[in-house]
Amino acid sequence: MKKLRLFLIENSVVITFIVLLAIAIPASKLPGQFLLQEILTRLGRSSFLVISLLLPIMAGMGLNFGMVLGAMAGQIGLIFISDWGVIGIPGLLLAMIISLPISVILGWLCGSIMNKAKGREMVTGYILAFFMNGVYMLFALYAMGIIIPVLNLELLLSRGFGLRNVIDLINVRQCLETFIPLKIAGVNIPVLNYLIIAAVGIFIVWFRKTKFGQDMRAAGQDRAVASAAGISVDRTRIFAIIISTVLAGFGQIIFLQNMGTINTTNSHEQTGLFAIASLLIGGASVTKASIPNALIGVILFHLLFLVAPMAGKNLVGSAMIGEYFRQFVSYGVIALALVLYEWKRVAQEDASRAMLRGGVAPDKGKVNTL
Amino acid sequence: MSPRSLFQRMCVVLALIAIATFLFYIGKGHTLFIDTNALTVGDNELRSYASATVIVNGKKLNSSMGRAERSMVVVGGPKHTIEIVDDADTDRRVTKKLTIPTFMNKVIVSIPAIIGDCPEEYWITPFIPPSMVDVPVEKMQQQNTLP
Amino acid sequence: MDAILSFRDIGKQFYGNRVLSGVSFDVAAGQIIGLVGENGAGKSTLMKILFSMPEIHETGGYEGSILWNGSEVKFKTPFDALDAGIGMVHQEFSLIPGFTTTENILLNRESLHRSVLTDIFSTRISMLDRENMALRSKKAIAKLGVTLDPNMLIKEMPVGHKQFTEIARELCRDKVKLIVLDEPSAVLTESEAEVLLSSLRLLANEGIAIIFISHRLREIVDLCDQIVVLRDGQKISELPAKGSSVKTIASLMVGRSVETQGQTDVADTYMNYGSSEPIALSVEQLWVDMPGETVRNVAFSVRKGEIFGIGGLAGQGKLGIPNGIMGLSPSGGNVKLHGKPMQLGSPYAALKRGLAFVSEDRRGVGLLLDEGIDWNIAFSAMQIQNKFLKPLLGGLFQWRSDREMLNLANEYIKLLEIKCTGARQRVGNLSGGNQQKVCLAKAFALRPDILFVSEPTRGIDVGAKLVVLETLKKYNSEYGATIIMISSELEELRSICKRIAIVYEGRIEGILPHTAPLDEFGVLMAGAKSETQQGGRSEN
Amino acid sequence: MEQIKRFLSDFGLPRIIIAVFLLALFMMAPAVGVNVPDALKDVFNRFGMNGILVLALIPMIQAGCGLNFGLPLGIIAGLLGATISIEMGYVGAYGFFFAILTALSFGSFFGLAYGALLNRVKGGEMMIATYVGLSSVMLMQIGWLALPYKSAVMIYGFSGEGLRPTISVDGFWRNILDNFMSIKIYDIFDNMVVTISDFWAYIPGIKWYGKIPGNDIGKWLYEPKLIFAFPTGTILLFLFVALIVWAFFHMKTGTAMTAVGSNPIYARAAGINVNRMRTISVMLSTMLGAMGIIVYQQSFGFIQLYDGPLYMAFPAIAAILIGGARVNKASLPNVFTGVILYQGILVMTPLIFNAMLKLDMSDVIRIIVSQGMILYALTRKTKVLK
Repeated sequence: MKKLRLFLIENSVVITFIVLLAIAIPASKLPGQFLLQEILTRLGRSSFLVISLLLPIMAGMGLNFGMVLGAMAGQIGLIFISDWGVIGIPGLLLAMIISLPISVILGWLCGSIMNKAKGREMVTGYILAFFMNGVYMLFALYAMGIIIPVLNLELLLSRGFGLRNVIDLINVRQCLETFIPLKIAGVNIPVLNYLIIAAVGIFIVWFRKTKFGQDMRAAGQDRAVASAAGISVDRTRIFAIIISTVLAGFGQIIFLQNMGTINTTNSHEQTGLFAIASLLIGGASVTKASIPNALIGVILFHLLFLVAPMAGKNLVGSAMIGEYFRQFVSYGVIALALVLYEWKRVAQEDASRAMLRGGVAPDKGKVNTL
Repeated sequence: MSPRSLFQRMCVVLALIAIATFLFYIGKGHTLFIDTNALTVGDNELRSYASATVIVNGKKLNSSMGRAERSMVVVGGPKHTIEIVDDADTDRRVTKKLTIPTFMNKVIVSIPAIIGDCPEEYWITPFIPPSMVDVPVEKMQQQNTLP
Repeated sequence: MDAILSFRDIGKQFYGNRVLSGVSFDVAAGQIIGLVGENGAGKSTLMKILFSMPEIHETGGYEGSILWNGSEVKFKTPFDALDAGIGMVHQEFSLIPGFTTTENILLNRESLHRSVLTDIFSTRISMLDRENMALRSKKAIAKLGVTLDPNMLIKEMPVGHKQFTEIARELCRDKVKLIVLDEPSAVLTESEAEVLLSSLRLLANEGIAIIFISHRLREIVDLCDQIVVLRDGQKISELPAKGSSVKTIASLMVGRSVETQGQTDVADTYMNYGSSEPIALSVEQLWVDMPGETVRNVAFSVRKGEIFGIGGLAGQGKLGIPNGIMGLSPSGGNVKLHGKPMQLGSPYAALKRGLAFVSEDRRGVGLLLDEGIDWNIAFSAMQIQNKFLKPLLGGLFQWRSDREMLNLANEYIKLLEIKCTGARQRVGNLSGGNQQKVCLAKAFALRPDILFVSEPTRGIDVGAKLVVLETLKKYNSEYGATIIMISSELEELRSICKRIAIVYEGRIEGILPHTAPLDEFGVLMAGAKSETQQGGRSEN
Repeated sequence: MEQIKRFLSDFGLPRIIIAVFLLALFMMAPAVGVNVPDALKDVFNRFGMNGILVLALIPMIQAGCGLNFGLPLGIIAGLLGATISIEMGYVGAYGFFFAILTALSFGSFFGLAYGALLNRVKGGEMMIATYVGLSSVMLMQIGWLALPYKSAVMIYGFSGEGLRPTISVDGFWRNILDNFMSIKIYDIFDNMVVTISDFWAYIPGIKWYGKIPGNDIGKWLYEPKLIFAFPTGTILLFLFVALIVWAFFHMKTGTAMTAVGSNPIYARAAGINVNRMRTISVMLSTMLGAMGIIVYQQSFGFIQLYDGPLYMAFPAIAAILIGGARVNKASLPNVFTGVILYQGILVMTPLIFNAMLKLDMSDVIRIIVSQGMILYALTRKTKVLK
């Protein structure tokens, strides 16, 4: 009984969303096959991004709002291969290789800045994402075509520099999904995407078992103790962010090749929000997250995403209410997770102070005659 | 950093660059314009079949091509096979290997040249687009609204 | 026996303040040295020198030399000392709560599987060799002669096991020859401490030298081979533990000489000081939950106009008393002010009843470092007693009178000789002594009946010390205020208070007149009295 | 002397760069053909418009709750006040002040709840505030659709349900403050004519200020050209609110609040109820935010609903930081200099860049300057008094 209660409490977020979906899915009256197809596709395109958030959480740096930097790097990779006209899977791989050094540099920058703002990594990452967005726009709207030569003039605005608002990724569109065609009961299954996600999952599991992973866990739990033991905490934290940024870059490439187009100036903006909301809906917290959290989160979040407008229409007569509800959930779940985390932290501080009591209060000064 | 690991790291970086170059080479996309217009080589005028089915890398083009037609296909990498079948007599078929220079983006592939057994330099020619028409006005307008 | 570690004439001063001079002693392999002394006697500074902590370099190094295995060493960082084979177990646990015993024992010294990736990236990319780690940690635990579950998480462990994990971590180093233990038994129950002591004996038998720092003199006498007593930065005595009594060591710690200072009055008159005066504050069954300064059961009463002293070693709970009564730490018990019960747990209630407190934590609790002197002095009086406020619109608004605050500040600057550029200077820019004066002025501005002063002279220079003590005396005599002074410095208490209570392990061990001989204070401070009177204590 | 030194060190490099940059822009302006009076008019206008929103940040900073990234919550209260006022059909000054009063009462409720929440998450206020602000905007999107508003000027025409994303306040209280006693300079037949609002123009004796002698204002066929306008009313209200904030911090409660922000432990030891002070500061901040957005709307001319308030906190925060505030200390001069510098940059950069390079880089520059400033403030080491 007690175990059951503990289980319910620990998985309260997931359970809430399952209940919510149990109401919303029938109400939306969307066909099951459509939902299944959509979820399988979205699982294939979004999971990688969500998984990229795991390492910074392990290193005690919270939700990496700076992952947007990686998304920008991924987009830059895609822009270059579109420019050069490299197609298919080689094109995607090349985009990843191009994004790699950019991600490393941005990740290093992000990690160093977060080290300067210990204790408020999240808000710093959040602002940093906005700031880098400005720099990215400088790159996309002004540098492209002036400083950086662009071969394919179709990418440019008619003024001769700056990228168009929308870039068509026709050359690489859905090339992962169609690489290993598999259709079961009329539902396409993106096999290669799943293989890639499995690979990154194995990478994360392996990484946790390395010395680096051990150092990250140590630094995440107690910076002071870890550094007293000779672990270079700052470097470890930067490294966690670099890996997260690189993975986010790859994730964005996988995501966009499925979508088929880049909105040059704002494709990356919602990336962080959706990835973080997904992870939290999957039952993760600011201090603890796992691969199952990520996958369950993607499924639940996107189901809600899909059915909310129709459910809203059928339940309250307005599709917009469903849409707005969905948007509210994205932000609300992050707010909730942050509140719970801070709440717990404050409670823990009190509890650890109480531990120093040495059992005073209960026996009110009775002598310990042991 | 020991010289050994420095060397190894350099190798990793070089390998990455090599892989990137290789990916570029095998992934570089080309737009092929399959062209059945008659072609004059020296004194001969070469002509395509009245109706031909063109198969590029094992994939059939959507419709059969008559004379003086042009259709488009996008391929990646430098090496491709092209197969041309005469619809009137399916035993009349030609299969050739094409090699496209990496930096040639748009290529005209001349079917008559391939059927006519000309030297390879006539098979493919770079596509030079007609001079630019004025850009429509609505494309001039740019809007970037961001928070 | 050859000495593996020798201190030779070690001296150290911080900013001209001498804290150690001419300390020499040897530690031989397999020997257990007990290092005792009051707070500030120089024990921790000595250990910091041994481990070459950054603060030692930053303050100009030390004098004398340290010999390790017969040759002089100067470690650059604490890690060098660790590599040389010296281990340290700190008072606070230095463990990762979410890690297992094994992971903590081998923190940053894990066994690794090497691979190609290791060369390319760094050794940190190697996988952990869990089997080998388990083996190594088991070996280290075995040396201690205790049973620890290698896979238990630290946060789920009893305190004693955490302490053993810490020691095992030091033992796990390949060539550890010497372990320094700083107050290892302070957090342990007596049975746990018993196990710890026998483990340490086991280690010593294996040839590992131990420096054992403790306030529990009974343990020192039981465990150690040799005892080194430090006082005021000097080695007072080095004696074999066998045959020494707790009482001798205690009196060595606080100073043997009984200075009468020309005051030969009979102790009784002080104990009955002002018996005609009413009791101003009476405290019974007080418990206070202050981290590191727990008060368990304290009772005392102070008469009106008295200066009452509370002393004792650090961590025994003397600081908890004022913090509890003033409502800064959770507390309970019966506290009566002028015979009427007082509400505990609310600073507002305490201040409103005419109590005031000069905190030992000047920068943390006592001051607004970012504000001026005037704000710091006047703030409490304004908020509690509505001083320096002008009612506006018939009392609807309470307007702050900056001019009155300035006048007050200037008055105290003159009175207490606060050195500053003006009454609006940021308090954060003042020196420690002047900050302390501001703290006193803040309390005086409240015109309290009863004033708690906690560690008023800690970390300030001699001149300021005198002014502070004189001002306290003057405030006492001019306004007839009751002052309760808490201090680690016995001499200071004896110079100003009539009666002095000594706190040990959260209880008042005894109350003595200021003329009582020093060794009596020493016995109380070391808790030696209660150890000889176990029976009497448990009836409490 | 020490104050000057302290001011200089607090002023910091980024602010000096921004100030010099702005100065350079102004000096370049005539040379590249930018209309300086027009630009100045814009700067003053935006100064009045944004002033109270920036002022709203002071109480929470002073009480140690950090930068109020949750300002959108206050803005929602303001939007409720504005829409309710229009729904009731109140126009003119009455409508405007009704909107403000309604907004203030909503603001105090929201602030109370928001303050109670922030008291439970001490130390992590900023991130929580951000997401409380964002999610309240998102939740309110449903509200704007579902609340039973009826006024025809506000709801969607065809469906008759839900408010429009932008609602014009024309005919209600548009520019009501801007025009109050506003100083305008007209060019009338190449003569500079200074008017102090139409209000003054009708008072006999100073009538000639507003009119060409011998001509009647109503019968002009000639449209006089407005060269410059100074929004006196808006700026007066801003200064008045600033005065109230200044006065508040000179009272007993305000003093206690400052102490809480400076060192909460000191404040507690002095008998202050720290949580109560923090709650009051959050309420004040939210209420000022609610009032600020209404003043903003009367200048701007529109009420922006739905996700309009989403990122409204950033310009205000950037402005106060540019003005020299720290994460835990802010003053009125910080607000004044900050708003002038920040809005000056926003006005001048697009003008100059357009004139010189035919490029509109204002978006990019705005993002880099404002977010860069916030980032700088967050990474600066702040003394942690604990």
